[in-house]
Amino acid sequence: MTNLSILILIPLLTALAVLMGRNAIQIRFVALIGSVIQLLAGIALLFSYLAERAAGNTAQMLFEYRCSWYSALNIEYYVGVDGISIAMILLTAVVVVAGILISWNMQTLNKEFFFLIVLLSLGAYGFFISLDLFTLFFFLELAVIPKYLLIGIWGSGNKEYSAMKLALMLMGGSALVLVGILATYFNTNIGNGVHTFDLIKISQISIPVQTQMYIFPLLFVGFGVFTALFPFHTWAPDGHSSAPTAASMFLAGISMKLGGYGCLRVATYLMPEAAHQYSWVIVLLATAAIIYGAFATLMQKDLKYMNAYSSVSHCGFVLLGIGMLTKTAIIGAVIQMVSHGLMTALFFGSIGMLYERTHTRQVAQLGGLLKTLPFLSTVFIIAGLCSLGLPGFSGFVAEMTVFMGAWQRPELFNRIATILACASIVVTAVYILRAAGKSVMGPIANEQFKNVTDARWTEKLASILLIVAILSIGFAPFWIIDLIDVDTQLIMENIGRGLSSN
Amino acid sequence: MGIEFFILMKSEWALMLIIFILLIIKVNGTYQDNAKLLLFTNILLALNFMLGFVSNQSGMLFNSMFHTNSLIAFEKNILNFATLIISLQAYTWLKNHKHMLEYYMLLLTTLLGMFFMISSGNFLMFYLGLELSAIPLAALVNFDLDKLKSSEAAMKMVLLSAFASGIMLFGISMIYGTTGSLNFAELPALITGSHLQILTLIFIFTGFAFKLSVVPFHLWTADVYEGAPVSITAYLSVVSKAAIVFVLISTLSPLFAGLTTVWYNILFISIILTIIVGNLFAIRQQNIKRFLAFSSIAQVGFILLAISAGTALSNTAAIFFLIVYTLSNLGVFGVIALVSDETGKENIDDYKGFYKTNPALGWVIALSLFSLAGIPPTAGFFGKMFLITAGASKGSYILVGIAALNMVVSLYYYLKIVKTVFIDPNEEPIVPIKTNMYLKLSLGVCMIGIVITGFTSGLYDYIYLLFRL
Amino acid sequence: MNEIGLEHLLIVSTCLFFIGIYGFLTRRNMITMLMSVELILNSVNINFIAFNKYLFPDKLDGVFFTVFIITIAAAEAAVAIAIIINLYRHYKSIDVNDAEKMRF
Amino acid sequence: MIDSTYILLIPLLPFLSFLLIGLLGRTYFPKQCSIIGTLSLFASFVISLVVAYQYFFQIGQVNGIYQKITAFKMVWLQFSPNISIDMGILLDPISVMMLLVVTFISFMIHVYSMGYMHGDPRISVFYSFLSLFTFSMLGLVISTNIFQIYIFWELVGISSFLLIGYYYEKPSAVAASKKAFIVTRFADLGFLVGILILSFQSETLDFQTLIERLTTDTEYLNSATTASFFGFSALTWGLTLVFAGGAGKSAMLPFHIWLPDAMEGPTPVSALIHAATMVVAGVYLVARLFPVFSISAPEALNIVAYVGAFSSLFAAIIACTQTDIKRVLAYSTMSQIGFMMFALGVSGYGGEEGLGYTASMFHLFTHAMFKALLFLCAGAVIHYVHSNEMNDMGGLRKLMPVTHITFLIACLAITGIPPFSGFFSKEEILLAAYHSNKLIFAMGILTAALTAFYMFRLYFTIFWSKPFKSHQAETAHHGEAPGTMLLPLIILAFFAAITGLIRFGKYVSSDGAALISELHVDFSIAPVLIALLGIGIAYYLYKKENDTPQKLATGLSGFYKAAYGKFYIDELYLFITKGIVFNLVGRPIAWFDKNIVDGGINLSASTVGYISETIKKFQSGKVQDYAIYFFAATIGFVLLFIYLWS
Amino acid sequence: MSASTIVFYILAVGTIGSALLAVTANKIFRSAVYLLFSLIGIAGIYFYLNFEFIAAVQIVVYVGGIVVLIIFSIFLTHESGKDMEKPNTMRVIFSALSALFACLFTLFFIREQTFIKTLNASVEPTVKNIGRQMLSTTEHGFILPFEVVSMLLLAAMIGCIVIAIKSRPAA
Repeated sequence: MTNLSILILIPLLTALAVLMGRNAIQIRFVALIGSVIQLLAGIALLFSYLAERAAGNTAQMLFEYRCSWYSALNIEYYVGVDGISIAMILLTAVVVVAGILISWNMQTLNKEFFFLIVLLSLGAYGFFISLDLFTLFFFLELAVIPKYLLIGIWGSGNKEYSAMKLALMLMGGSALVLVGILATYFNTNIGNGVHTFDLIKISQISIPVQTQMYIFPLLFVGFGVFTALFPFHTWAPDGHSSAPTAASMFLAGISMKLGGYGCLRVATYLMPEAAHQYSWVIVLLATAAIIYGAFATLMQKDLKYMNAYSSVSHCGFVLLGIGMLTKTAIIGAVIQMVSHGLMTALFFGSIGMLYERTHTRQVAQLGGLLKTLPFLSTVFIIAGLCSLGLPGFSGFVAEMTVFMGAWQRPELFNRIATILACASIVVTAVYILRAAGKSVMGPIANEQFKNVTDARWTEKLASILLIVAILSIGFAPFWIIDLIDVDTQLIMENIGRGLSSN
Repeated sequence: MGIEFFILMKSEWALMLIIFILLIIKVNGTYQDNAKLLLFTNILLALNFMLGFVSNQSGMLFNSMFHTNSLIAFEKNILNFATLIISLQAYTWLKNHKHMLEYYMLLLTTLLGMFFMISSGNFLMFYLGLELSAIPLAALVNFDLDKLKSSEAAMKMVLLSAFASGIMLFGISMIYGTTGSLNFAELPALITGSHLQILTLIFIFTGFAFKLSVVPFHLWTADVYEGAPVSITAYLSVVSKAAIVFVLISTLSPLFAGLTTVWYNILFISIILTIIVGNLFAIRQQNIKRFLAFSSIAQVGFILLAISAGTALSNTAAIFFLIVYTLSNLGVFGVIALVSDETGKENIDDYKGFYKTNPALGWVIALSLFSLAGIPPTAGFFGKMFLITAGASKGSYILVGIAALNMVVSLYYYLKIVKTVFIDPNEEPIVPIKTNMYLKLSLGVCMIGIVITGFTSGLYDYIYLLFRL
Repeated sequence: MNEIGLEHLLIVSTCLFFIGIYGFLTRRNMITMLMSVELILNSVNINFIAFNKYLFPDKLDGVFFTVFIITIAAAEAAVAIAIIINLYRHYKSIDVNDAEKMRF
Repeated sequence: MIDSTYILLIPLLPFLSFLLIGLLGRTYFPKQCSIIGTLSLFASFVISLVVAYQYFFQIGQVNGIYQKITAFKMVWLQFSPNISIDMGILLDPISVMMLLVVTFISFMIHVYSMGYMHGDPRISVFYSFLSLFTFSMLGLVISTNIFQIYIFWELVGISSFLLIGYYYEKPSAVAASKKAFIVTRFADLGFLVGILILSFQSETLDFQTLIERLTTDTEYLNSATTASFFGFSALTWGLTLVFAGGAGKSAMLPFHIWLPDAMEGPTPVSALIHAATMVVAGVYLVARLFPVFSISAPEALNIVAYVGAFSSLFAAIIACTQTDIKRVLAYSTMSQIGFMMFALGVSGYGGEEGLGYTASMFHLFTHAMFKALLFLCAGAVIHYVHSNEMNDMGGLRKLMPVTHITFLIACLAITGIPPFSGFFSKEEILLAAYHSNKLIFAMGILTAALTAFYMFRLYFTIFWSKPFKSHQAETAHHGEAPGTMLLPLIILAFFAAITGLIRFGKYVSSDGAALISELHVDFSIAPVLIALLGIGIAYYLYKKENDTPQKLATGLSGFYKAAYGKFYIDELYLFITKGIVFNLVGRPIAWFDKNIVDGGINLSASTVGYISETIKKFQSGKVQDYAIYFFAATIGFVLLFIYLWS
Repeated sequence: MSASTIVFYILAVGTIGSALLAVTANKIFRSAVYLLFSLIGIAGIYFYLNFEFIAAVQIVVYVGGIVVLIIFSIFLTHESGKDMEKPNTMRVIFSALSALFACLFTLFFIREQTFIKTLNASVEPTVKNIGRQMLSTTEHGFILPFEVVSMLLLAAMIGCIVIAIKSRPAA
């Protein structure tokens, strides 16, 4: 039996070890080793999961572990994973390793930096394995404040404003989540006036539709803020652009996924009837985010802003997939989460690495970097190509699955939404190619760019890790489908309940 | 009268003993060294705190004027603990203070008053306890004798508290008139809800509200907190408040059981006003003590949220939060006290770049503020969650929503301080400050408490157990 | 003796109470404000005595309450005056509106 | 059944060479990259030949009908129980034919590039891209699944992007590559939505199942043809959108604008991608879905026909005015692809009706040979002259004799002069059009005349006209290209000359059965004469340097200018994208985001601040004020809870 | 209307009247004197109600203690002769109206209320009874409050000394 708590324990110990580190080298290596161990643990988990499933275990959650925490309120420490969580855990692990590698040359306050990064990842891991709403919320909030500090202390530009905005908006989102969770909790009478936070138990209780109609928006919008749901996305551009490289990677790669995962695992899963009722709103907002984000990206002059807005657009696909409520679309949403996490981490990573060398992120001031920084520029282009949904990269698989799933909804409204979403891939191509064409291709814009050095080994390692992960999904999407198919089916059975009762 | 008399009143006896020991030392007038005496006093207080764990029995004395049980003993010990921490943190200030012994005598007298108040079985004892805790406190506020602000704060406090207790007394007299009893045990059955009694309820509530700094009865708070010596500010914001909350939970809420609707409505309005106004004012503060005043006002709103639900579970949440609040608030106050005593700086802007020069203290501030803001993994998160859960159990999601959104606003100003400490550059930051053993001890206790109180459910379960006894 | 009803006394006390409040709200001199507080406390005393006398003569609760209120009023007045005098040393004024250094 | 493993090698070899060269080549063996690439392609080509031989002569034919054989298939991405993206190999006449064409031309190009790109420091990158492209294109032609074709469709798009932008330091190359990708991407949007529609209607993505379900009378067909949107059935919409994708890749109107610009890429690339292989993908796509077009959605097929015919004529007109030789060739490509398109458009399904289909494929085949040859010759010329401009050339026939001859063969082939290959395929196309749609036939004839004219305008200007003067003011020297470049020219010239003699209909037809098409001599007289007329005019105008063309241009000033300016379609698009999309959509959205959405968030923050500022006066610092609020609140509470809310 | 009633009314009017004057008088010293009268009036009322002990305490503590203390402090602060600052007119009007209004509705509530008289036998508030109960620990004993108040007085004394003691000039 696999003990999931180790996934929390490893980062925790790493964090403590980081605090004890005496010099920069020690700290870095401790953080790196911890995160690599975590990645290995994640991979081991993946295999033991597949083994369990292959052995015919059809339980919804595997490797469950529960113990009472606050018994008076029936709060439990209850963890368990299914394929979706494992995908998220692996994503997190990969991005963390890459983030740490890319931050290798952090100059100031090493200890604090790596401590916060590990802490942030701890929040994400905990969130993904929690099956108790309270615990889940605990980890969700745990992942907020490190971001504030990471941006505020090591950021650039208008960092204080951005960090504050990010923290407040995310906390605003989690405030909504909190109210939603409590409302859910108090609507789950499991006998003798005892309520439960247990996600699985709640899913088996049918909360009155009327109540769901109030709770669902709270939960969905609350989590939606994390995943940059239009119009609550404005933390993302400012936050991403001010954040240090690793923090941007985490923010876009992991943090935004917390929201998507929550929308799926909590809001939609627990409130299937309401999800069906609100489907059109979600689709509307998601489509708006996709199109709007894409066009807003088109107008950006700063590379990080560009990628941030494009994240808004891409995360719209996640929400679109969830909002469409078909199995294929939801699978697509999950893949999109993983894919976007990897790809945007790579993108932010490469932007950060370029910035470190050129000291500008303005597209207009860059140019011809392919000549002097071939490796980094290639990474940049690969990230861009993944972003524009090129086959062979993960983005393509995810987007196509979402489109396919979305098209299964025959209503005209959904069709138009899907077509608009499809149309965004054209706009994506435009902005990606504009950026790539101007910044890494073309003549060398600045004499100083000639004296820069290409990637260090850590940076190469990080980039290659991410690229391999992206390609492994892009080339062989079947494994990730195998991973999440059964679990999506189980989720769909619950969501189908919502459909049949309508 | 027997041994029971001493055991039941052991906390009070212990306090009085300490007061008189100090009085004797003072009267003898032979001591030279504040430092040694401080060590002695702190040891006495620590012993007092330990005594709080010993043989807690339930019982009544003096014709039910005084009653106690394990919960009350626990509550008293929370106050003992807070007082001990405050005393430890006051070391730097008291080391060279002329009236060190008087400080302790007055402080412990007020603590004694609170004990009597918590243990009170009727309005007379309650009133006496209240005044016993209020009047010497006003004197203590004035203890920075050569500081103008200190006097002004004391004046504001003494006048307004007299005014407030006058109004409350009028209410008590009307309770007496309409029921013929002052005894808490008898009263609930006699209160029927005539208009005069509702007026009475409100008058009495205003007295509580004044002490608790519930909006709109809070206006004295900020001025007094700003003017008072840091250690007294900490005492006001932690001990004084906690005592009133305990009374509110154990006495006042049951008292007006017959007037549940009105009682809840009053709390409803108060909670909304308190949380919102507290936050709105906290945003704009420049002085860190003043800032903490408003932040504590907002926190009180959250506590009231739990109290409004009125179940054992919600009361547990309130008390649990109070403990967390005590730890967190004292964490900040410890640092502020040190900085204020060493450099005289009390403005938020003075703390710019504080982390660069005093990293450990910077983390203490950050951790404490996160706990106050309710950020995991600190205990504050759990405290806030339980408060809000308690509020939600009443089914009033308007309140819960307002509370949740105000957590966001409060996060803003807490983060602003964190930003000041960690991020803002400063040409002349506060110089590296040497901490003394007492302060280290107190801050260490607070930080450990902040980190572990939430994760281990033991404390919470214990309080809940006390409520169900 | 018996012609004087409880209500008469209550009217007196209530009037005194609100006169005291009026005084507290309007007098700009700290000492006169303190005097207003004394009026308030006295009105409460009358209440207690009256209730004790007319309604609940079986116990002396009201009387004792009054006694303790009077005592506390004395202590309070003493501390308050001490503080006011201390403040006077700083401001050279006992006008309450002058003491507004801490605000907003 | 064919053993699939070695068929898999056909696309995989270039892919492996791409990985090898791309990842390691630059660092470890920069010099050998070209050889590795070429060898892998050669192997692919040989295997293709074997496969073609096996298919056409051994196993492909069952009862006289060429079967569609799924040689390999694996599920790649399962969307739902019915719908999945499969990766596989489908063998049928057209895919086998395309395998041959692609591997052969690509091999030629690889060889040619060894000479053309010699000395380029980034040659490893070039060869890796070239291999990537070949892999993608091969994957495209052997697709079993409509989504598989889409995947490789995108991959050829990106390889095209990379190769056009190979000279990335030239802003014009970067712009052209961007333009190519974005325009085709826009068209691919149609393709994607078309796929979605088709997959929804047929509940499959597999070509064979899809065609079967949508051509035979099933419930799928019924629902697909009845569900109507703006008067057209779902199927028509779907196919039209799919065709839009094809039109984008094949540079049909209105998506043609990228093709001329794409000539910024190295010339071998233009030859391979933008003449012989990738640009015909659209034709291939329509051919692949031809039964559905033809049987179930004739409206969509009509659209194909008219778009093809019109593009063809349109491009021919523009080609007459251009002066950049590669651009002329680009427009000529577009024009010839138009031929193929409308040939499909006028074709019917099965038997004699299917002549257009066969003709189209035939033309695709011959065109690949002569157009690649044309480009390679042009490349040789450009290599020598260092300029693309016709005005810089002239009189090269002495200096580059081999190039001259091969170029001439190619010109004759494209012009349709017997017995060169173009004649046979073009004749069939015109015949098919004649039988089906006279208007299109007329346009075809006109285009054929124009083709003859501009091709020979090109020919005469380059190789005759004035004597050559180099830019570098060097004396004219013998300038024939190196052997690696000449060899492909000669081989291609050979094939351009003779491939017309293949009895193409025997192997490739709409329904798989052999189509025996006779050569209608009587019919072919007119087109040939018209072509000769075109050549004559070109001879008259351009044989010797004179000012007649100038006069003619002035005489036709308005039309000439319009044609020279490519009918200002680029400008129109520029206006739409810059003026409308950027200024009227992008900018307002960016403004909205900055001011309304973000402003809203900031406003809520500043509102809190404002309220805080406003209510600060309550905290006046005056004790009496506090008391008043205290007292007022008490009274207020009393009144509120006694009278208003009890 | 009997004589005792008249006495009561005189006392009541005197008390309220002087209280009003105490809160409105211009000169602080006069104000203190009016307060004195008012407190004496209240003591009169206690006498009138036969609570001699309370009346005595009232006179001793209030008249003899607090008022004297107040008068001392008036002298200490050198304010005795001056006219006091006039309060803000708006504040006067608002306070007066609200106090009056609150007074009226409180009286209204009092009128509305039915007070219930106990039926138990009464205890005379004699000094003996008061004294015995004050120090009794059994039922009706008030020893505990007594002790608490004593602590309070001690604390108040300490507080006053610390605060009011003239601080030595800074060394």
